[in-house]
Amino acid sequence: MSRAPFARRLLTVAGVDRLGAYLVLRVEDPDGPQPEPGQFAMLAAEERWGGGEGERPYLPRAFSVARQRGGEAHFLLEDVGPGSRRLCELGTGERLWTLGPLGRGFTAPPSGRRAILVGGGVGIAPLAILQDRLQEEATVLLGFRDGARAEGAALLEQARVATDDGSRGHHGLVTDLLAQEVERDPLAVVYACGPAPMLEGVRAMCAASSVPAQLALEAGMACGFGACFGCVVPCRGGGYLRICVDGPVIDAAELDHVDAHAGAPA
Amino acid sequence: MSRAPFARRLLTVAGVDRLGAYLVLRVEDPDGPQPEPGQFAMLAAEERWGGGEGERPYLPRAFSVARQRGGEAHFLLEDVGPGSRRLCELGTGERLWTLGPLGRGFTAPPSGRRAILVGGGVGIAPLAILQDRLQEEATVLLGFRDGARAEGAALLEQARVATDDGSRGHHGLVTDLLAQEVERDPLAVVYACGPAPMLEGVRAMCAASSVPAQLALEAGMACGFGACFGCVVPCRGGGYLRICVDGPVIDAAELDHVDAHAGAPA
Amino acid sequence: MSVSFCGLELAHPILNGSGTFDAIAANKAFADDLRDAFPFAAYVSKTITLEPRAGNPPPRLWEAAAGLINSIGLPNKGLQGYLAEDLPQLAGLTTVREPGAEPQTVPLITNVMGSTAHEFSALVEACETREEIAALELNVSCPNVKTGLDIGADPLQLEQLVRAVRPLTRKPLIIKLTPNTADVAACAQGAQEGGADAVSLINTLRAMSLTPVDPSGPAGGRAWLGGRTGGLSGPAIRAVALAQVAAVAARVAVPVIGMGGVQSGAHARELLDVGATLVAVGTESFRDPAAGARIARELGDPARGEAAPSEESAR
Amino acid sequence: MSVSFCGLELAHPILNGSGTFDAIAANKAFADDLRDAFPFAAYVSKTITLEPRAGNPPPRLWEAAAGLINSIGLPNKGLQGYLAEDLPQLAGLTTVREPGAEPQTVPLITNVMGSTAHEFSALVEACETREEIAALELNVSCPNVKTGLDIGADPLQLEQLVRAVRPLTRKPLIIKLTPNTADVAACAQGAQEGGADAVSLINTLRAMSLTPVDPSGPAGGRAWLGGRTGGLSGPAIRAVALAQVAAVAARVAVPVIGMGGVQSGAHARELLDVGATLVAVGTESFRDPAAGARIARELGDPARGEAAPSEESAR
Ligand SMILES: Cc1cc2nc3c(=O)[nH]c(=O)nc-3n(C[C@H](O)[C@H](O)[C@H](O)COP(=O)(O)OP(=O)(O)OC[C@H]3O[C@@H](n4cnc5c(N)ncnc54)[C@H](O)[C@@H]3O)c2cc1C
Ligand SMILES: Cc1cc2nc3c(=O)[nH]c(=O)nc-3n(C[C@H](O)[C@H](O)[C@H](O)COP(=O)(O)OP(=O)(O)OC[C@H]3O[C@@H](n4cnc5c(N)ncnc54)[C@H](O)[C@@H]3O)c2cc1C
Ligand SMILES: Cc1cc2nc3c(=O)[nH]c(=O)nc-3n(C[C@H](O)[C@H](O)[C@H](O)COP(=O)(O)O)c2cc1C
Ligand SMILES: Cc1cc2nc3c(=O)[nH]c(=O)nc-3n(C[C@H](O)[C@H](O)[C@H](O)COP(=O)(O)O)c2cc1C
Ligand code: FES
Ligand code: FES
Repeated sequence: MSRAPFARRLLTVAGVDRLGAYLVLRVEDPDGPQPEPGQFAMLAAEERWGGGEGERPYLPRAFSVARQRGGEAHFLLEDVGPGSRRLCELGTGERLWTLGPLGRGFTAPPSGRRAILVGGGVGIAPLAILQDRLQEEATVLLGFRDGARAEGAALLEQARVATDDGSRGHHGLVTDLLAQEVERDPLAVVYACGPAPMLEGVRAMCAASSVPAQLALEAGMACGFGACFGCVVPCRGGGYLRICVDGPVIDAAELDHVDAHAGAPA
Repeated sequence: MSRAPFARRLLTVAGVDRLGAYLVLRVEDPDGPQPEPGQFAMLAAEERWGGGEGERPYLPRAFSVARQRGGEAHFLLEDVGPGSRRLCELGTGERLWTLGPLGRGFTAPPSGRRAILVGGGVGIAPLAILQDRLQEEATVLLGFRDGARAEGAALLEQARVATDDGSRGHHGLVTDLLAQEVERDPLAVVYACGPAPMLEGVRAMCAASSVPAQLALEAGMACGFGACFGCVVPCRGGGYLRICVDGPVIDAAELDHVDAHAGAPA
Repeated sequence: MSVSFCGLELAHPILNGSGTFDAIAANKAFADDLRDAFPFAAYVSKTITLEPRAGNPPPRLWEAAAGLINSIGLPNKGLQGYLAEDLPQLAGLTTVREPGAEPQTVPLITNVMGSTAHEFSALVEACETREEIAALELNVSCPNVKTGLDIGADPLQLEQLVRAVRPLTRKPLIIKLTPNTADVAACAQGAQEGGADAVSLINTLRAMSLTPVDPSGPAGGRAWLGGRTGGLSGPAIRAVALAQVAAVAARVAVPVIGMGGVQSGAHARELLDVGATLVAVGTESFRDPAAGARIARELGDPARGEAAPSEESAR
Repeated sequence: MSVSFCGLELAHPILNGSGTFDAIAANKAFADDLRDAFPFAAYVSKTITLEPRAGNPPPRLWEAAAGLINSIGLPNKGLQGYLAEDLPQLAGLTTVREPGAEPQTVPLITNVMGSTAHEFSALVEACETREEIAALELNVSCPNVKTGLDIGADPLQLEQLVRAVRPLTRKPLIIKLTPNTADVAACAQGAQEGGADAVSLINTLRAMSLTPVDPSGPAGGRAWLGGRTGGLSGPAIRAVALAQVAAVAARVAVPVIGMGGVQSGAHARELLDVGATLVAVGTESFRDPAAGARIARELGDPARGEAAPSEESAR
């Protein structure tokens, strides 16, 4: 596990690329620690963080590292509220506070076993860096709400796409695609990130077929480093896990179900 | 007295001119009511009002109308805190909320009597529009902390200047200049706006010489229209006056002294 | 959108918080449209005391994070001045019910405060004689002269106070609770037992600020406000208000006027959702004098949830 | 900058608020520099209860205007788990006294909560046996099992509680007062009478939030937090904290730990100016994990008012 320096760092935006309904925020980070796939950072714009309607955002926001290369860290953003909106407004040369990399990432599959990457919406972000780092070729299945979002699939290579509205690829759920793959290769290992209903679908399907699955969960966070105990999900056998230090990647076997609040923005 | 429409209006910045240490904010206002000299408006930037260090500014800020002509309202700004700073950052085309004109302005001198305008620092603002409107030529005496601020004297015509540091005009207080004028013309009427110690000096001098004086006071305001009872100064005979509705222009005879909080930023 | 409250028919559920809108001053400050398009469906006076009060020495205001601290000190003309001078000027304000429809007269609610039950009684008796007054609000956030604590902070004391003044008026009696207490719902219950027709909350939270520390200026560490401490209002207290209003509405049967940090129709909706019947707007009127009307409009806009508060609300 | 508190010598006056910095988790999350450059001069544990607690169901957090509402529900391993597993890991944290100077060991303060005096006694007795623990903090914001009110909201009850546990330990006993009370200074006095060595305040203000109203989504009006209500912290409560700390420091002789919304050295300075001896940082650590060290630095910077609190402070 890569560990963060014990300090926020003020990094500079290297550029912003549009990717359909999403933005890729590229941040100059030549000296930062190498994140592992699945790790995340807490981000806050240097200026205008706070204020505005309802006086938010106030706390930093969690974002998966989508990619780290060429001295840049990439984040995939969707505007879903005041914090993500402010980050979407950042321009080249502006700065943001970054704390990370944080959390526990994905564990590589045992050699010889195929990785199936299942992503939904903005939840595809950590699968991109995972694909970059996997030694062997993985199967990539991505689901989106509509065509504009489906353009986000370009973040990964050779992705098969499903859309809710049928505007691209399979008309239906990405779990339909997963069902076929799991049936074809019961020795696969599944890596998933996306909205809670999708993750719950993946979990249930994998549990039924005894396929191991690693789920990258999300939850409202205040701190990102285990301090507030706010980001919990219920775990098998009672009690809770903190997404930020016990996750965000959790072995599906540790969960009875995926909490309705524990997914990426739908 | 000009009265404000019962609604904030979203006006557009026509331009910003630097005037030494100050800025003149010009706002497009072709249809607004004509303010009287001494009236003010409550201003707040449309965006980024709130947030930042200490989550301020939150409430609108009071600014004297410095001039109204050619379909524009002018305000003289000095950056003294989060609210004035945000207004100083406004660029052409950006918008601000404006409530006004508010308060009671100056009363013109009886005809044949000379007006002496005494201003200190950013407090010279309401004297500019007063000079514009006076029928007869007035004597203008302005005091500033230093040379950069003394450039603000260009807002008025034919001003005699005093500076604390002697960098321009009389080396000393503007009240030194006033003393000469009052002695020369005991029938003059004095109009003053500036820091509290200056106003108190003017008040005491005029009281001693039985020269009528109208003082434009300032105080922290929350509302600007009499709602909060926050902007008070103690008045002669006990009790308090609300600067925003009983003033900002107060007849010096109504005061025993000028409250230390009732002046313009020094 | 019209709503009935203690027998009064209001054009919409938004009124002003006591002490946050001086309709007489506003009528002077603004052009003539105010009188016929009053932003509130009912008008609550500033707190009136038996004797005139000048209020606290300045400074009286401090801007806090997402809020305002005030230390106004209840300046008012005293009961006689209010009844003789202000009340006649306030009668006849009208508010707009629906765009296009007849304007509706704004009921006047008089807010009073005494420092003993005896003083409260004198205030209530005098108001009872005036038909311009539609309802009375008792501000019980005043410090008890004996204990120094707010009279309204103790459920039993509050019940006794309300019981003492209840027989003196047939007008609706609203108790404005203090939020600076361990159990506001118990206080509300006390008020109800004593015979209150409604309760209103929250008043400001006790707060303080110091003179800004400026290395080159006077030393810090001194109270900024002339009254030393003050009350916090505005967005900063909204989540506290929501919790207190929910707790009170769950405990009492009488209607509740909710307030505290409301800036929008969505905020008002939340107070209604947890059980308030009316919502008061205070500090937001300082930023936007027409906030009351705007919020009433936002509340009526179906896109923002026109539906009546659901049964399975958060209570 | 070093300061003594109840016989402990601290490198600077900044410590953490209970439950806002999990040093064990932080040691895992961050690279190795944390252990030897700990941001606080003393470390306060999360609240420990007799039995293990899982805490409240999610969601547990809500971002309010200039603040945070939490409904964590005191998850902890229980007394035995804490003493056996956590305490040994916490011993040996060190903080930086002056740039260049020797690092100094960080005293550990254990925060405990019971729901009866009996439970508090059991907790205190067990802690007394462990020398890693430098001081005890009693969290008395818990609801009384009989009345439902906070045990700490009533001065008399609080005095009795402290009197009962006082003989059980020779370690400094800090009482963390509840802010949800009518008269926090009276509660502080009660704690002092009972034998407390210090008091700390403020804890979070009772607050609530509802699920966002989304016309196309599920109806509003339901409590957002899994625990229904929560506690408000952060800048929004700073002015309330300042008033309560000032009131308490003016009333008691024992040292006061002030907290609530502190984000900077200037904010800490204000709490010291009204009479606090130490200042705790809570929510700000979530925005900046090294906030404690930064604030201590800002406090020591002469340009920002290094001078000792003046005699004629706001008290
Ligand atoms: C480990 C991790 C990785 C993530 N990676 C990504 C990523 O790569 N890309 C990405 O776009 N997003 C990612 N997210 C999600 C992202 O953190 C959130 O979308 C973001 O925090 C939303 O903040 P906001 O201010 O934009 O929206 P908010 O207004 O905070 O709303 C987002 C959601 O939070 C809830 N909410 C609404 N109001 C509040 C409130 N006042 N307080 C608390 N909750 C509220 C609602 O459920 C709402 O739908 C990740 C989250 C986690 C935990
Ligand atoms: C009628 C009137 C007319 C005015 N005309 C002009 C004008 O033409 N040009 C001009 O530049 N200014 C004018 N002012 C002054 C202007 O309104 C103030 O300088 C402005 O409000 C300052 O806001 P700020 O946020 O910039 O500074 P603030 O931070 O609000 O500080 C300004 C002063 O307020 C006090 N203060 C500091 N912090 C706080 C706080 N948190 N809460 C309350 N008070 C605090 C201090 O005394 C400080 O020096 C006028 C004021 C009035 C009342
Ligand atoms: C400047 C000011 C003056 C107030 N005066 C009174 C008053 O006289 N009587 C009273 O009962 N409440 C008074 N209040 C409290 C408000 O009516 C209201 O309860 C409180 O401000 C919370 O609402 P808000 O956050 O919308 O302002 C006052 C509040 C402010 C800000
Ligand atoms: C997430 C969170 C958890 C907390 N847990 C505890 C706790 O376990 N015990 C306790 O006494 N106080 C707890 N507190 C209260 C803090 O210690 C502190 O009193 C309060 O947050 C005010 O300080 P702040 O505004 O700096 O956060 C908690 C606060 C937060 C925000
Ligand atoms: S976000 Fe604070 S513990 Fe996970
Ligand atoms: S600023 Fe509110 S009464 Fe004057």
